[in-house]
Amino acid sequence: MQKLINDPRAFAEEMLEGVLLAHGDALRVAADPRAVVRADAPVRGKVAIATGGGSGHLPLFLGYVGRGLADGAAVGNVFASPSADEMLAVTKAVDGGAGVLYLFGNYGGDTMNFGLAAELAAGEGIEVATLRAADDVASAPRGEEPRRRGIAGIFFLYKIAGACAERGDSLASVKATTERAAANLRSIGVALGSCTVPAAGRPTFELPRGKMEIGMGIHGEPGVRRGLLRRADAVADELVDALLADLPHAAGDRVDVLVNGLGATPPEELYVVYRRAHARLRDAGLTVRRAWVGEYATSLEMAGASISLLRVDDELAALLDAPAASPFFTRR
Amino acid sequence: MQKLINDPRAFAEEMLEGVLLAHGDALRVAADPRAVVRADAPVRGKVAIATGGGSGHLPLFLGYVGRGLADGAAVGNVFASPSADEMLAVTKAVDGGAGVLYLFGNYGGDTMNFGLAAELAAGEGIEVATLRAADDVASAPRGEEPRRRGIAGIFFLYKIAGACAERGDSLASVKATTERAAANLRSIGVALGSCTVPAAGRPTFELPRGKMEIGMGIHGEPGVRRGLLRRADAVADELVDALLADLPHAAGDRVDVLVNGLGATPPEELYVVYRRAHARLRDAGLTVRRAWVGEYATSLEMAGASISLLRVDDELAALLDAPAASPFFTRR
Amino acid sequence: MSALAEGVAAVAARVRASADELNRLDAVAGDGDLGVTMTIAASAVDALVPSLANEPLAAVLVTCGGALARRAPSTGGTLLASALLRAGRRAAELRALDGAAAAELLEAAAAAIAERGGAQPGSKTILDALVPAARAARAAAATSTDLATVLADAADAARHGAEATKMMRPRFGRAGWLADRSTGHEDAGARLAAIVLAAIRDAVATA
Amino acid sequence: MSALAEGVAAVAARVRASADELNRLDAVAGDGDLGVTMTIAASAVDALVPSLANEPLAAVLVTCGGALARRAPSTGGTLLASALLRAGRRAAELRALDGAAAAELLEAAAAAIAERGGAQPGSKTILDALVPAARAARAAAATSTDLATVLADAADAARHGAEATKMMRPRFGRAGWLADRSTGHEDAGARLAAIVLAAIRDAVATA
Ligand SMILES: Nc1ncnc2c1ncn2[C@@H]1O[C@H](COP(=O)(O)OP(=O)(O)O)[C@@H](O)[C@H]1O
Ligand SMILES: Nc1ncnc2c1ncn2[C@@H]1O[C@H](COP(=O)(O)OP(=O)(O)O)[C@@H](O)[C@H]1O
Ligand SMILES: [Mg+2]
Ligand SMILES: [Mg+2]
Ligand SMILES: [Mg+2]
Ligand SMILES: [Mg+2]
Repeated sequence: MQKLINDPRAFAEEMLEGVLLAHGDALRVAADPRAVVRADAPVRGKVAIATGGGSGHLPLFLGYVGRGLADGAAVGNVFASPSADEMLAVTKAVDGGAGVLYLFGNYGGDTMNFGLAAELAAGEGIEVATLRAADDVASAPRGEEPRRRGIAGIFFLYKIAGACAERGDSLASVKATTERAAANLRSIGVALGSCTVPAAGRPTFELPRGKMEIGMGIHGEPGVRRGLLRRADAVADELVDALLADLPHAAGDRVDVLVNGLGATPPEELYVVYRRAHARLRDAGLTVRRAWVGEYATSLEMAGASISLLRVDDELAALLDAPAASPFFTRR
Repeated sequence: MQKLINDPRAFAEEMLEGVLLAHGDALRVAADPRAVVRADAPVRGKVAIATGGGSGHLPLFLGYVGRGLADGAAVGNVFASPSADEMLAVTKAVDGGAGVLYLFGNYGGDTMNFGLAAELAAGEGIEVATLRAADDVASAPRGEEPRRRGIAGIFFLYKIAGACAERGDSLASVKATTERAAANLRSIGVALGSCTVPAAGRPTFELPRGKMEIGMGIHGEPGVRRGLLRRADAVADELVDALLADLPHAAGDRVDVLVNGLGATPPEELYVVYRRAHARLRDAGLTVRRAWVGEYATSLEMAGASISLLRVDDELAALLDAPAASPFFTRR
Repeated sequence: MSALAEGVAAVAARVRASADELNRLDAVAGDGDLGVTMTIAASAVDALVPSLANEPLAAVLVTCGGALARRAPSTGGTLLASALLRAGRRAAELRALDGAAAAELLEAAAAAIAERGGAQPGSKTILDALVPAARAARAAAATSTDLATVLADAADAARHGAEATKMMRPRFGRAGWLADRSTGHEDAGARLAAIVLAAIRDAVATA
Repeated sequence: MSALAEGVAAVAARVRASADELNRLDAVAGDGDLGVTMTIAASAVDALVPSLANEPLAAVLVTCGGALARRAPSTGGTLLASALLRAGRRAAELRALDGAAAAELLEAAAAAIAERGGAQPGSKTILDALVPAARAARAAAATSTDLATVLADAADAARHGAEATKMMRPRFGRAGWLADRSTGHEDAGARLAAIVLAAIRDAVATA
């Protein structure tokens, strides 16, 4: 493994230690070492956003803990859910009396453990609402949307939920607004190369040179089509077309676009992809309101990219543009 | 090549088109399509910072064009200097009447072309001062510092020069302060995997699995030691020790630390490295004032990392903490 | 150490030894980490073994389930934790640890996983080993009270059930999708169940 | 098309055909892109060929130098541009295009690169082909005025000079550093100079 690591079993632990050493002014651990919260948590009277998931996706999840974003994150091992106990520790540390929104990706372990944590939190008198990102159109067909996985589009949901909470919305209202965004959000990815879970020691999948896989999941789950690696323009067209086929839209609609790198793909390539996606959307009669390009949700050193589309209205636009600051993401 | 590209020869062009489509609110091209400047350039009365270099290093160089950073960048092909004409176009577009500081990495093509551009600019009555980043201690021994290459540490110089200019310092003063920072700046990198220049079509170098190369340059230039890939802690120690052997320092000094990813190495690993670097510096009697961890200067999809140390005083600290905003880097 | 605690350690060792195989199978349609997670689970359980020395089965199952829930909270780990916790609660109600008891516990485990995960047999999950195992145990218990005999049948059924998952389409697949690529490969969770049941059978046989 | 313009096109074609070799050599101690840059340079020069049809050598050299400076501004490209621009200025002062003139132009080219790049022969650069070539041309011109004869000697010397770089330590090397890894490999820029001079020799010989 060409990795800068020590004991693979201590990878998540040591990563977390590094993050806390580097960003101790912004982040702290709560009762549990895997429960990371804003240094100033709880913010009294504000709805708190709690999240979490497996490691290996930075800046997801812990990188979105900050002002105008999430209040805390439970940190699992690589590609593995954190425990309900860890989630509960986050919940208790971030609750400012106005309730907690659980916002996370739709995966089995996370769903079960956040479910359990919600029950435990309710037992301690904390009001919890839950919203799962399920933006990956490749992970289940239309009509089976609840089975879809969450991928990079969850960034938009953090941004929106965090901004709602920051301006003082109630728990029900934060959830409703974020749900409206989720209903208008679609993502799809393409993988060009594999990644290795440190403790497993071998690549999760093999993708021969010259091949790509459309729709592959962020842990290497099988996608919808494997084929010859095509030109960036053709790939961008295929991804954008898959999103537009799924997302109800009309000419004149405005969208925010996220072109996300999975890890090894350089920013330069993401911009080559964005260039075409922009043109394709314009040809479809849509206006790109704002473009977000970079690494927002990675899969270790996987090569590839995903595109997310969020159809926005004036309120969502304002929430997306609201200031936010974490050690990994700043918007002023 | 597992790359999301179209015609390899058009890579830099298309990347740039994508950047301008995505960030047209912040960036624009000046007279030359390879001359990218702040949308609001020139800023009257402010010293301008001009930079530039080859493509393939995003966010370097063009990603540091923004408020509190550089005012413009000339964009070359992958790993190739832009031309003096392109640099001159940047110079003319950013000059706000208070002079222009050329700040770039110490490489042959860049040095020659910025030198020519400076002569051309002088001919047009624009005052130009020049400062080259030469922070890579692995690229030449002590005593031959002027031959050293510039690598990720240049980020600190943009931050400092940009903040000086923003607060209204004169050209001579911006240069002097930035030079003070450069004198207290050292970097060194380690490569774990190669990269492929798109138009060349084959990896620049081969690094067998299980091997690493200490001190490799950001284009694959030979380093100081190739050997077995060791644990992250041992690698961090070797890098930090090389920096401390070169950077004059005393117990109690404060440093800013940058752990930079070269491309394919995940942020998680950078934090594992930071964790140890932090401890090593503390053991050497130094205090980390602020840690910067992420991709600040990449080499396409090269795997590996670099560490930069900047010894700071109160003024440099304030300049580092000043607000800055580009499409690629924001600090509030 | 009690025979029970020894058995727990033996099962943990068997799981740990299968880590590579579990990673490989999980990589086919999942993320390739079931062996990693189960190694962590095995270590967590190992650490508890000394404290289990004089505990009854119910307490052992609940303790192990809790360890999994806390230390191995992946999808598979969480489901297994639920199974152990439910079986532990059921064990507390049983008078004897005979063949019928084994059937009871396996049924409780399978029910817990089905409830928690919302899946049915046939969708290429751990249930495809566990449900046949419970059924075989119930059938065997009708003719024999011997724990070892019943466990042998259950372990056999689990192994066959796991093998049968080779030809199943995975839980998240649909016609034409690449999920079909898992055809010919066992489900990792089903394989894990087969490994665990074989280890329990062997531990009981040698106890 | 004039013989001169045809010669320019022939040199460009030869450079383009060597792109892979130049990339490979540049990768040993540099960044592996000299062939990429020179392909761009060759295309830029090609595009100018029609406009060069009736131009004298001085103008051709200056035009090509300008094209390199604008379109191929890498280290090697910029140095080559300087060489062409300086040689072009010198050419404007020459009366005849004979053997002595070739020596003059090569000396001007080498001087421009040495000034611009600050290197000396012996540090594994393009100078290690160009300086011997200029020297050989000067020697040949002492006994022959024939351009083809002088260029043949110059091209030979460039090739030998390039080969001799195999055993040199590179410009940024120092004892014990990995830069030594380039031992046994020609410098890419020196090879380029040898290729260009051989192409010029052949173009003149067939004109
Ligand atoms: N809904 C479900 N019901 C039953 N078993 C499931 C379900 N989802 C997953 N599994 C089982 O879990 C196994 C994967 O476990 P694990 O690797 O821990 O999951 P992950 O890495 O996705 O968190 C699968 O092989 C399958 O047997
Ligand atoms: N200072 C110098 N003096 C003379 N030649 C040089 C010098 N530096 C580099 N070269 C030549 O340039 C060649 C590399 O050119 P090129 O690939 O264009 O450079 P880069 O990619 O570093 O910009 C080297 O092989 C060498 O011959
Ligand atoms: Mg997992
Ligand atoms: Mg280059
Ligand atoms: Mg798994
Ligand atoms: Mg080169």
